[in-house]
Amino acid sequence: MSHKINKILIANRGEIAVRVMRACRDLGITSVGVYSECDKTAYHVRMSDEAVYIGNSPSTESYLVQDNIIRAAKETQADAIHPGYGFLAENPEFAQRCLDEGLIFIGPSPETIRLLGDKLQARALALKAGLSVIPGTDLDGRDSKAALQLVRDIGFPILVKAAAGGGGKGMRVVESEALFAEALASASSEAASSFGDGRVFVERYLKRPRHIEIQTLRDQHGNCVYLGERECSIQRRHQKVIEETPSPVVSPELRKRMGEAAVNIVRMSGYVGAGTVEFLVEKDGSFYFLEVNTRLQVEHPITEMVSGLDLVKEQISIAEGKKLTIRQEDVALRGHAIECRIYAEDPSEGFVPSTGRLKNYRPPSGPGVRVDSGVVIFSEIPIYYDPIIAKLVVWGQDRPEAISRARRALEEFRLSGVKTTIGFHRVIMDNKKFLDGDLSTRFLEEEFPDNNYQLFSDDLVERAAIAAALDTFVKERKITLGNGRRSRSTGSSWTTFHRRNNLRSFGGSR
Amino acid sequence: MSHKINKILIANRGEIAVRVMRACRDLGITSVGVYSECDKTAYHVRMSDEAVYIGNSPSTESYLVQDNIIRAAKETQADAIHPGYGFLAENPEFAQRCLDEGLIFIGPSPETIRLLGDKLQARALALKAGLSVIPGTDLDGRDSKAALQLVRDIGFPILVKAAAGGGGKGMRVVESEALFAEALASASSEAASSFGDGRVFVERYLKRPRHIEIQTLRDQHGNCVYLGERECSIQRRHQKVIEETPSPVVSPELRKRMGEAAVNIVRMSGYVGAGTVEFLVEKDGSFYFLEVNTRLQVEHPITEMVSGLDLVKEQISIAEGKKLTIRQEDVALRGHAIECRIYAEDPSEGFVPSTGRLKNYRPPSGPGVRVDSGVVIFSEIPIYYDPIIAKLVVWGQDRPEAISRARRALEEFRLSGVKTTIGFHRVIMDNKKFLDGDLSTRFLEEEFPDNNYQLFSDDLVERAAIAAALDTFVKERKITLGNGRRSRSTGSSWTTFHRRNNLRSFGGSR
Amino acid sequence: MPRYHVVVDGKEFDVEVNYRSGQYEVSVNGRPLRVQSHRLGESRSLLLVDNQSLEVDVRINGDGGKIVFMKGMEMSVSVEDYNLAQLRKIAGIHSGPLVEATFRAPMPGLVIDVRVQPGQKVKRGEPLLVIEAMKMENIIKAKGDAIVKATHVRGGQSVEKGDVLLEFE
Amino acid sequence: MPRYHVVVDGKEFDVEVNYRSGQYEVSVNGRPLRVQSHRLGESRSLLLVDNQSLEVDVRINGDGGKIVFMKGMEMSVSVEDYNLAQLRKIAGIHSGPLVEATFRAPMPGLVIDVRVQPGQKVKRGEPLLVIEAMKMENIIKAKGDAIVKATHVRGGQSVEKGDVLLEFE
Repeated sequence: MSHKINKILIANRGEIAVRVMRACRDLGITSVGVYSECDKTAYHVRMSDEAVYIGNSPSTESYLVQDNIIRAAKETQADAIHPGYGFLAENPEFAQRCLDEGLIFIGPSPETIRLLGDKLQARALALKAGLSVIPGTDLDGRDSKAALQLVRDIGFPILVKAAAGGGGKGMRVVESEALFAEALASASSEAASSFGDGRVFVERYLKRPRHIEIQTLRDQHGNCVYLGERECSIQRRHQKVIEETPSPVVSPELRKRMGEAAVNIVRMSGYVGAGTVEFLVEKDGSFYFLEVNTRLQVEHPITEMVSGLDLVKEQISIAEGKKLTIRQEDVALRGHAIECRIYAEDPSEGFVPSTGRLKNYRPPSGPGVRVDSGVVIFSEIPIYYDPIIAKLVVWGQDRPEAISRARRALEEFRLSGVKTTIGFHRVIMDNKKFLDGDLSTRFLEEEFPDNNYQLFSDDLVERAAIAAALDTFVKERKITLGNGRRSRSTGSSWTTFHRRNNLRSFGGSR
Repeated sequence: MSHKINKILIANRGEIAVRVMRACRDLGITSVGVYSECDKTAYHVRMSDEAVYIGNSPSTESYLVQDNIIRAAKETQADAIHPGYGFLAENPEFAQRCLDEGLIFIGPSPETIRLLGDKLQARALALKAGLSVIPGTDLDGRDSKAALQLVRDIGFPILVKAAAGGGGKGMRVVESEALFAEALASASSEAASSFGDGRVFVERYLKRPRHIEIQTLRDQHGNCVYLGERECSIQRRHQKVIEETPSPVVSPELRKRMGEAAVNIVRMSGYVGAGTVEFLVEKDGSFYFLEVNTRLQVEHPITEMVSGLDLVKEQISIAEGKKLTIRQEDVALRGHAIECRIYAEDPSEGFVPSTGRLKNYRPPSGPGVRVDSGVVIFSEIPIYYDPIIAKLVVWGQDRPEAISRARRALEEFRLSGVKTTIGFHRVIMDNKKFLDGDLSTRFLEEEFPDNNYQLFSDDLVERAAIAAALDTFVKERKITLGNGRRSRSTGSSWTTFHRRNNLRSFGGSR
Repeated sequence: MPRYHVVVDGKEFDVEVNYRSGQYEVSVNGRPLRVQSHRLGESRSLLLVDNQSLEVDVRINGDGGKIVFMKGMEMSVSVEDYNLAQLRKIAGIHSGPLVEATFRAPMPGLVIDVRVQPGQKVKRGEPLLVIEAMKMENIIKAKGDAIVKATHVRGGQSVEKGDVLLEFE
Repeated sequence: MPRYHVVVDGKEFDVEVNYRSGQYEVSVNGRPLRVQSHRLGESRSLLLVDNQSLEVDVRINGDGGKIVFMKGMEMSVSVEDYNLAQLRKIAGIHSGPLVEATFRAPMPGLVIDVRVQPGQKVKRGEPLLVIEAMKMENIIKAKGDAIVKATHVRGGQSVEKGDVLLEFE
């Protein structure tokens, strides 16, 4: 059954709201943005066709308030809701609420979200679908002694994980028995406060695995394809920092095996829409099911760059009940794509969030460069939400070309006012292990222990000294500088050129 | 013989200088920009690694002064010069000068430039290479009577063209005998003043041809490929406005025939580098050789979007003496790309140039969108040079997707301070003939006689009225508006929503 | 309540504006609209009209009117007091931009050719002058039928934007 | 000629600056450089050092120093009079940013946990506090060895950027 969507409310903010609005524009669908108090003039509000206020700045009073979102959809007569990622994206109650209100929820069914959102159930399903899982166990209802015994059987180090949720919340690596009890308690309490569900389970902790995920699409008619993998091993605090596709280690044969495994679990869960099946992959190519993310991923653009597909348009088309127009044999992946997540964080201070106003903001452009921004010049970065401000996505014919373009684009960024991870990405693009494609989820802690990295070249440091000294000089002397338009007072290089010898001698006596 | 290039001086300005600098960055090559007086703080200067002043604002005192360019290259120890397009790009003396000074000129040899730059010689060569040319003749040295007789044999309407140069200069369409003498004189004088060569020739004027060109690459070792076509029929005053690839009418078979014809003439002229062979194509698929452009074309990015190649990198690689890494059978063209040239011109005033300062400038982004800009926010658009300020390049899986993305991107542009062709492009993207792919070089004059087109929807016109009235109101009342950061005075939509009925009645009495 | 006569793109609007307890009350041709306007810096603002979002940049035009930039395009807008405009209409005085008796240079450039002479009748669309600017020859055509009164430039002369080139009777 | 002691990223520079007939004369650690600086608006400028082009944005830092933005990155820079800096060095007074005896909130947020107590010795890298901001728990670690003198916050408390959280002896 096919139902044309005419207006979509995007229950999100920032770059992903803007991203979804662009797909709406391409499809001739009216987009409705929602905004909290501090987002009144946010970029996603400016980009939306219509915008509705939904409450105070804290997300618990706005973007997470189902009533307000539903009311905004009703007021604007939207016929569908796109949840983006985060906020209500993987909330089965919200998905159900949309259905009850006669709204199309752009994502899988509440049942599927619930099933796959519970890591224990998802794990059981994966086993049924013939996938390998990491040795581990549920700890529900066990006393601490029984739990410890189960954990001993698995062997340390182990990983404690929240049964609900994701994104590193409620996750702890435990190296030895002595630390187990405390880690269990803190993971459980963090899980309870974050997801309202304190259940945790434990798994063997793989030492240096890669995090590789498969993008899938499945329509309401049961047609399903996989669109290659994304290597997301570069993480800190279980948050992805850089993603790329193809993975430097996935052969066509491994891609096929992982893709088919992903399609299996997606089919068995009754999944409809765009989904991502995450795996941990070991050196020998063995891969273990991790979880299914029942939403659009932050890093979806790299798959778009190599596949030529627009994943948000595919999501909408599937939600309309249309059949996939692509079959597995049509999937053609070209070149190499890399995403660098630009966070408003201070890498030199352990990535603490950096808030403030963007006094300058000019993203890079040119061949092979796409920037999905959630901000524009003069945007305020509020404290209330995820600190991602933009995603730099580059494409190249091959990995070296993609990396060289990432370098170029990172240096081309002009941004003042908040600290960001741009310089940090620039350092990674020169890291030998990264260049060799020698990655694991421990890459960052191994390569940059204590956040120790050289951000600035000697040349750049000297330039900063000159710029700051000139600034002081000008302010002290109140010299009016030409703005390049009218001033002819700063002279030409030709004259400077001929004056060079004089200059040499003026400072040469020291 | 291979010679690694380490530093390239870009003898150009604006978007093409920026474009070449980006390729240099990707290759790890140092770029040297040059700038005139009014370009001191131009974007291309900011993007260059090094920058050298080369003279006063008029291009005849800066970008066209060979001595200054060569001197800048020597001063900065550049080993190659990239001429971009326009200025010295197709000047054989300059190419020769570079060689004499031991600099690599990134482009074909002076002999090739000279040969192909002379339309009469190029025409003769095309005939020798087995290409069809439009019936026509040289008028050199004939008296007006003899010339008129030759023209009668061809049949009116005829086209008078300068033997040298291009870009519509010295070109006249003559509908009847009575107008011939005057057109001949004015074309010849314009050609003389523009190119220092008053020779003209005449051709049969094709009524509604398409302008379709083939991109070629040929290395120093004789390897040559063609990279599909570009349809450039949408022109005004013989200047391209919108280009796309593939052409809506070129079949794989026609592409192969045109491509092979292009390769033939490129080979016979001894061409080295990236070149473009232009054809006029009639409804029945017959195609006539027009000319070879011995430089990078403005519209090269659309070929990059579908081929995945970086044409500037290919140019540099060829100039280094490297062999092409791609063979004809490897050329895979994917999807559809469209370029809209954004000129600083007023379409409602017959496209007169619009100069001034960009008070706001925020180019679009997102999936399938690339913008090659020559400007940034606060840039000054000087009077002295080509009015192109940016090129919007969009890609889609097919033509409809590319067009929908062009629409979206055009509406996403934020630009204040000068008039541009953005709105004009937006109109074309809704034109029925354009949507049908029913194009010819007369498209614009047939579809928009007297520059008559509806730029603004009724809704948008009403919004402008409201915005202007509010602006007047605020200035008169000196109301301080919140900037969205601190102000809580503008209320929320929820309160507004509940006040709706009151509002309805307040104005309902009129 | 302030009321304005607004002309955009040849279309006339009767716009009433009020500002009460932090909220605009706007009615256009008698139709009330919910309007919010948030400043984005300098002359730019985000306009929400019945929830519909639009970024606008309102600047002063050279002719005393305003220029509104939206969606990459610009519109010339004139705003005047509604009652004054009504009075003017009754008095038969032309409202909106006047048809200029003087023709000014639309851009700086070099006059290549002057195609008309004083006393000459010209029709709409007939070429008046050729000006070279930004490397292009621009043929300036008559915007309506008129009689040339005087020419103030000749071929080869440089002109600045706004210089008087021709006068019409 | 004005002479400055500049510290960037732990590196010290002796920078002399003069402005003569529209031209900067700059020497860095005695090495003369050809420098041009063109304003790009507000605090941004285009710097040409021996032809090398760089866009910089120099702003005031909270600590009284400057912050220089270049190539998408930022550097903290302190600039002081060269002679003053020399005198201070002779007098043995620490130049450059002081190691703070008070630890201030690096961002606004919610204090989740305070991991230290007054009198406690902490080593570099040891966790001091956990602050939640932007949906992330951030563990604030000691930047060096120190003894905690006082704690001014406790778990559950909201803090603004710059609030004093801890004092060291």
